[in-house]
Amino acid sequence: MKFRLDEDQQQLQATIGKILAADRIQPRVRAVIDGKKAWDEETWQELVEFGLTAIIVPEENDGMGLSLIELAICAEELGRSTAAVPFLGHVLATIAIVEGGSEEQKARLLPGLASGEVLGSIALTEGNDTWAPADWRMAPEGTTISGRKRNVPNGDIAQLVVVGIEGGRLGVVEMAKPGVSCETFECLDLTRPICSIDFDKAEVELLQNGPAAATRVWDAALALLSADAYGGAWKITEMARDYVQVREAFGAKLAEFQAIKHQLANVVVEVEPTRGLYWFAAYTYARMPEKASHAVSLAKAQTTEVYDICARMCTELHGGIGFTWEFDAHVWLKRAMFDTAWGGRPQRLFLRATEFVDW
Amino acid sequence: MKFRLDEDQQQLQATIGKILAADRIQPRVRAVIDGKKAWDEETWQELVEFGLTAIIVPEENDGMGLSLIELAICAEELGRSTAAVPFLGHVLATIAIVEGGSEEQKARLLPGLASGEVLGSIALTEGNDTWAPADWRMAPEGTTISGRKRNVPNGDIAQLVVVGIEGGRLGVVEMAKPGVSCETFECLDLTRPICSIDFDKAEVELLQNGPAAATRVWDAALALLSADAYGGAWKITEMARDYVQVREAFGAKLAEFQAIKHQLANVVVEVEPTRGLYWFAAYTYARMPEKASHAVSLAKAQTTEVYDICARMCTELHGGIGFTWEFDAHVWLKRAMFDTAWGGRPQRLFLRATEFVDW
Amino acid sequence: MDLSYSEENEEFRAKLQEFLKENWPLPESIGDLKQREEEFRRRATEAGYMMRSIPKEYGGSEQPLDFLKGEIIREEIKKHGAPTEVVHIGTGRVVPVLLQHGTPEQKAYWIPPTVRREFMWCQGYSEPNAGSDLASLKTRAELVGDKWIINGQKIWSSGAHKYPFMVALIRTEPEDVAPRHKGISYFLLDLRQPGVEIRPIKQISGEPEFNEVFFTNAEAPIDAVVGGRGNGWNVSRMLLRYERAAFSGINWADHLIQRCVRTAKGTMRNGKPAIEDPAVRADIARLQARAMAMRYSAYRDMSMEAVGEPSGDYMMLQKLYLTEMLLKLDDITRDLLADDLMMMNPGIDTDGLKGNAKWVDASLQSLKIRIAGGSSNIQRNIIGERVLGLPRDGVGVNARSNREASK
Amino acid sequence: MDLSYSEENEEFRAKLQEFLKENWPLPESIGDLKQREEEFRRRATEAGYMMRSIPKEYGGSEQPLDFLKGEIIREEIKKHGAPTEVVHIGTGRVVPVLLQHGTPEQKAYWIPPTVRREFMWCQGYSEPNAGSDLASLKTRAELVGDKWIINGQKIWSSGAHKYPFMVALIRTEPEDVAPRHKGISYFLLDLRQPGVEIRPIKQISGEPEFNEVFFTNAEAPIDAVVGGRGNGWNVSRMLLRYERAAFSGINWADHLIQRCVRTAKGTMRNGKPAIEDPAVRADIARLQARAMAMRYSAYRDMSMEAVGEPSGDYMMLQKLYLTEMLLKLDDITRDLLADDLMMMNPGIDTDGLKGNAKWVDASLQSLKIRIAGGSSNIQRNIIGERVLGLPRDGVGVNARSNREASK
Repeated sequence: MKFRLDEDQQQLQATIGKILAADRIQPRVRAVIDGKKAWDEETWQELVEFGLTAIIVPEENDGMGLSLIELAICAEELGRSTAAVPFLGHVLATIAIVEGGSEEQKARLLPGLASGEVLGSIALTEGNDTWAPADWRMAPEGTTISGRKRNVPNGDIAQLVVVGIEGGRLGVVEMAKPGVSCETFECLDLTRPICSIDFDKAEVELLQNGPAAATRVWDAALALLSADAYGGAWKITEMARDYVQVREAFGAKLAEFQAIKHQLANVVVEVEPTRGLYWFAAYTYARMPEKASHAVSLAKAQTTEVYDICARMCTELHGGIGFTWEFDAHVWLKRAMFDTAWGGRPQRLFLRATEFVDW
Repeated sequence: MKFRLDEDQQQLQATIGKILAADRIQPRVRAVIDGKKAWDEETWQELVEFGLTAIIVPEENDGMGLSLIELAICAEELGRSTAAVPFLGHVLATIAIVEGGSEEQKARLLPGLASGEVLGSIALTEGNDTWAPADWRMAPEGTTISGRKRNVPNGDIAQLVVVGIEGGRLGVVEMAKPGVSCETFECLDLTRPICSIDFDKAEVELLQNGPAAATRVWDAALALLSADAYGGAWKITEMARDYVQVREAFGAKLAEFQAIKHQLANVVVEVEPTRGLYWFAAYTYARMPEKASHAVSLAKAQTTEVYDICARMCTELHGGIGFTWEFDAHVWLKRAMFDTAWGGRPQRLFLRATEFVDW
Repeated sequence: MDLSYSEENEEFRAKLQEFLKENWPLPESIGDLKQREEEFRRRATEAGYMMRSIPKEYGGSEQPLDFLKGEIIREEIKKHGAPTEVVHIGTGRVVPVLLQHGTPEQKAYWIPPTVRREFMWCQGYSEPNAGSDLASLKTRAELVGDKWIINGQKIWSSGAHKYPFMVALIRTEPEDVAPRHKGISYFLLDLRQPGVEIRPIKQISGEPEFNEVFFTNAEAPIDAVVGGRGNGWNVSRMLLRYERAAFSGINWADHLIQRCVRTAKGTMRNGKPAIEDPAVRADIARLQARAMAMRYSAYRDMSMEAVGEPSGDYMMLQKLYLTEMLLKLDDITRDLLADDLMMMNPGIDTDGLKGNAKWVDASLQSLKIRIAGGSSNIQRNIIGERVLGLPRDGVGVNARSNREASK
Repeated sequence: MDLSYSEENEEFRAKLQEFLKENWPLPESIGDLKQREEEFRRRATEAGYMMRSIPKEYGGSEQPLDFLKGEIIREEIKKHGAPTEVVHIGTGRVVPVLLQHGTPEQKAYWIPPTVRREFMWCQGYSEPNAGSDLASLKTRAELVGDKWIINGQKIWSSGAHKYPFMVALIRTEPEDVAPRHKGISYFLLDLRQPGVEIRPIKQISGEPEFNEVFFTNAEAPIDAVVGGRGNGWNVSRMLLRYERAAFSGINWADHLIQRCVRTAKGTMRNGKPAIEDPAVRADIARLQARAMAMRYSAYRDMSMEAVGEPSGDYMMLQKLYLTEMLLKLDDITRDLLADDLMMMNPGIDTDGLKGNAKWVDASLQSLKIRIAGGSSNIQRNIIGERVLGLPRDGVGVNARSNREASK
C-alpha cells in the first residue's frame, strides 16, 4: 500500500501549480471579477496546451489515459488559484462521454474535447436539488428534447453540452443547433458563472451507456469539487495566516492574540484532514468503483462544508478589508459557497452516502 | 408591563437563597454524593418549614396560593445549590392534584402535600421518551393499574405518586398499598435519584380533570427544569470564573489567557439570556396558559442544552481536578444531563413547540 | 411580573389607532407619495408618536421614555401599513449626543434640520490602521485661528457618498497623551468642501455602501467639537437609551424567522414542503427559542431599569447572541436554498422563485455583522472583563499599561 | 496511489490466518482461559505477530516497521476472535524510550519483564501545580551517595494503585536553570517502598483510575535515570512511532460509529427504528466522513514517511480532530439515549436495554479526553505555532522569555 503521489503525479501538480501561480492568475481573476473580461481565456489556453483537457481521455481517443486521481490533483490547484476557467463543465462533459459513449461516439467526440478545440459543459439539475439521475424529468421526444436545465457551468460559452435525461440517460446537444437558448444570471461565484439552458425540440444524441454512466458523472463531479474545496481552503487559510502576522491592533500583531491563534488553529484542524478525504474519494473513483459513490458523497459534503466555514472565518480574520470587493477573500468565499451547492448540498449528500451502507 | 420580580418575589428568592447558601448546602450534597446519606432530609425540612411545598397550593387547601412564577424562582435557587431534595416529584404531584383534582380530592390530598407531611412524586414516562400524555399506555382495569413507570424522581421515598394513565388521565396511588414496588438504579444525578415503579393490580384513584391537567403537569415540569438549568448554569459559570482567576499555568493566571477568557465569555453569552426565557416560560404558565405549551417547550429545550454545554465547558476549564469525584463540578454537570433528559430531550421538545405555531 | 398592557397603554393604543385611521392614507391632494409620507410623519411627530425622545423646541415630540409605548407604536403602524419613523444616524446617534453634550447653539443649529432629515449623517470613526482599536486613530485636527484644520483618512463610512455631514472622532491633542484615547475629540463636519475627497468602497455583495474619506486641510469651525476638546472618547461611548434601540435587533430576528418559515413552506423536498420535515421544524424552533430569550431578556432589563434596579448584563451580550443566531439561520436557509445559493438573485429565475432573493445577500451580510461595530473577539474581551471581571488582555498596549501600572 | 495489498501482504495475511487457525482456541489442557491467552500471545510474538518493534533479545519479535502489516494483524485477529496484543504504558512508552535512550544494562533489566507484563507501569508526569505546564514541575530528586532521594507529589497517575512501576519526570537540577525544562530527568521508579504513598482519586464516573502519589524521601538507584541527567524533557517528548499508535484512535472511532449505528437500530422513535430517520442517518454519516478523513490522512502520512517525504502536519492535529468527532458522537448518542441518560447503567433495566450501557460513561469520558494529555487549548497553541508558524503566546513565561530574547 502506498497512499502517496508518485513522481509523475508530483510533477503534474508542480507544473499545474506553476501555470496557476498566484502572481500570474490573480490579476486575471481580478479582471473577470471586475467585469473587464467574461472569463480567463488566456489561462484556459495555457491549461489546454499543457494537456489538462486530455488527462482523463483514453489514449485511443487522443488523450493521456490518466485517471480521476490526476484530474483531482489539478482541481486542487484550480481551487487554490480560483482561476476563472470552464474546467468543471468541460471535464464532466468529457467524463460523460468517456463513461457513456459507444466506441464510435468516443472516437467522434472525445478528440475535440481532449484538444480543447470543442468546449463542453454539463446540464444535470432541473432546479431545487435535483442532481441525482433519478430526479431528472426531461424526457426525449424522438430525437429531440424540450425543457429547462439549470446551473450549467459556463453554459454560455460551451459548444457542446451533455444533458441528463429521464431514466438516468445522458444525451449530447450541440449548442449552436436550433432550439437551444441560454439564459445567464448575476452569479455568486463569478469565476464559474452558471446559466440555465432552455431546450425547445432541440436535437439530442443519446449516449449508449446510460444510467451507470450518469452516476459516474455525478460521482466524478463530487470528487473534483472536494479537491477544489481542499485547495481553496488551504489557500485562504494561508492568506489569513499571513495577514494576522502583519496587521497590528492594540500595539501587537493580531497573531499574538491567543483568540486569533486558536481560531486559525481550529480552521487548520478541520481543513488538513480533508486532503486525505478527497484523495480517497478520487482514488475510489479510479480504482475501487464499488466504493466510489459512498466515498465521494462523504468527501464532497465534508470538504465543502469545511471550506465554507474556513473561508468565513478567514474572511472575518481580515476585519473590514475582508468585506470589500477590492480585497480577494470573497473570491474564495464565493467559490466555497458554490462548492457546497453545486452537485448537491451537504445534508443531501451525507444522506446519499447512507444508501451504500448496511445500516 | 413590568417584567421584573416584585418586592415579595425578590424577598422570596433572597430567603430561599439564604436557606440554600453554598456553605450550608454543599457539605450536605457531598454527604449524599459520597453515599453517607440517601438524600438531604435536613434541607428538605427547612424548605418545608419555610413553606416551599405550600407555594403552589391554593389558600383554601392550606397553601399560599402563589403561582408557578414563585415556584420557578425557588427552582432556580435549587438548581444553583444542587440541593439533594425531592422537590421535582413532590411539586409536580402537587400541581397534578391542583390542576386535576375535584374539590373533594383537593381538600383531601393537598393539605398533606402543602405541609410536607406527605411526600409525593410523579410517574409519567414508560421509557424511551414517552413523556407526552398521548404516549402513555398504562390502562386501568377497574380501580387498579398494572405495568411499569420509569424515571420517577425520589420514587423510593414518596408516599403518594401521581401516575399518568392511557388517554392522558392522571391517577393517585399510595405507595404503601399492595401491588406497588419500586426498583432503584445507579443514577447519574445522585441529587435526584430516579427509580422505576411496578404496579401489579395496584389501587388507583383517578383525578377528575384528566387530559388538560396532564398537559399542565408536563408543562409545569418543563418550566421548573428550565429554572433549575438557569440557576445551575450561572453557578458553575461563577465557579469557573473564580477558578481561572486563581489557578496559574505558564507563570500567569489562566484568566490572562485570551482563549480562556473568550471561552468563558461564550458561555455567558449563552447562559444569561436563558433567564428571560425561563421567566417567560413560568409567566405564560401562570398568566397566559394558551401560550404556555409553546413557551415551556422552547425554554426547557434551550436552557437545558445551554446548561449542559456550559457545565462541560466549565468542568473542562478546571482541568484535571474537574474530572475528579472529590471536586464538585460533576454534581452540576450531571444535573445538567438530568435536566436535558427528564421531561423530554431537547430535540423532541423543539419539535413539540412547533405543534403550537402556524407553520 | 406583568406582561399585559395597562389600561393607560390600551387607551394609548386606541388613540393611536384612531390617529392612524384619520391620517393614513392621506388624500392625494397633498402631493406625491413621498410628500404624503413626510406629511404623515410630521403629523405623527406632532401627535407624539415619532421623534419621542427629542424636545419640542428642536422638532421632536418630547415624550417620556416608555419602551412599551414604543412597541405599541411599532406594532400599530405596521398593522395599519402607515409610514414608519425613519431611523438614521442623525436621530439615532448625533441628536442624543447633542442633547446631552451640546451647547444651546449647537443644539439649535444641528438638531432641527437633522430631525427633518435635511441634514443626513455618516460616521467617521474607523481608520485604515484603527479598526477595533479606535484609540490609535491618527486623523488630526489643529486649531489655526478660529478654525480646525483637518488632515487624515477615515474608512468604512457608510453612506458618505450620499450624506453631506459626518460625525467623526479626530485627534486634537498631542499623540503622547496617555492614556491614548484622551486626545480625541468629537466633531460634526460638513463634507461639502474642497479639502474632502470621498472614494466609495464596493462590498463583497457588489453594492457600494462604505467609503474612504480623505481630509487634506479640510476646515471646520471652532464649535464643531461637541462635549469639549479631548473628551470625544467619552462622548462617543455614551450609552444610547432610546426606545427602539433594544428591540430593533429582536424585531429583525422575529422577522427573519417568519421569512425563513415562508421559504421552508415554498421549498419542496421529496415532493413535500420542507416545512413538514421534522428536522427543519426543530431547527427553526431553535431559532425561535433564541429570539424569545432575547425579547424577554430585554423586557426584563428595561423593566428593571425603569424602576432603578441594576438590570444585569444582557444588553452587553445581545450583539454576540444575535450574531450566533444569524449564523444558525444562515445554515438553515442555505440548506433550503440548495442550488439557488449560486445566484445572487435567484428570485429572477421564475422556476426558482420561492422568496429566496434576499437570502444569498443575507448570507454575505451575516459576515459583515460579525466584523462591523467591534469584532466578535472585541465583544468577548468586553464581556470577559466587564461581565465576569476577568483581567484585561495580557497582550499589546493594554498589557503594557497593566504591567506599568503594576510596577 | 495504491491502497491494495501487495502480493507479499496477501501472503502475510494467508500465513497469519493459518497461524490463527492452528493456535486459537488452544486446548483446555494448557490451563485456564487466562493461561491460554498468555500462551497464545507468547506464540504470536514468537511468530512475529506481536511485540514487533522490540528486539528478540528482549523478548520481542523484532520486525521491521510496517503499518500495513500492523493493520492486517489487527483485522485478522479480530475476525478470528483471538486474544489481541495488550497495549500498556510499558510496551507503548517505556520500552521505546529505553530502546532509544537506555544503556545496555537498563534495557536488559527493564524490557524483558515489561514485555512479559510482569512489570506494569503507570506514568508520573503531572503535578498539582504543573498540569499543562509540565516545565514547572517541582518534585525533586537529589543524588545522595549512589542513590536518588525523591520528594514531592505526582497526580493523575492512571493505575498507580495497581501497577508497581512508574515512569516519572523529576527535577534533578537547580530550579533557576533556564530554560526551565532543562533541569528535568526521566526516571524509572519502583513504587513498592515506604517512601511512597498512593492515594486513589475517584473519577466523576465513580470509578477509581487516577492517583496521587506522594514521595517522602523515596529512593531510587543511580541508574534510574534514562537518557542522562537533565535530559528528561527531550526523552519524554520522543516521537513514538510504532505501528499501532496512529490507528488506535481511528479504529476506535470506527468502532464507536458501528456501536452508534447499533444503538440507532435498537432505539424506537415514533414506532420506527431511529436509524430510519434521515436526520439520524445524515448525522452518523457526518461522523463517518470524519473517520474516513482520519484514516486516509494517516495512510498518507505513513506512506510518505516510509519513503522519506515530508509528511505534513496531520498527526499533530489528530487528537483535536478526534476530540471534536467524539463531541459530535456524544450529541447523537445522547439524543438516542433519551431517558436512559439518567442511569449510569441503563442496560440493567431490561426495558431500556438497547446496548446503551456504555454511552453514559462515554459521555463523561469524552470530557476526560479533552482534558487529559494536554488540554485542547495547549493543542491549539502547538498547532498555531508549529503548523502555522504563528508567534508564541504573549502571556506568561513564554511571553517573558520572548520579551527578554527580543531585548
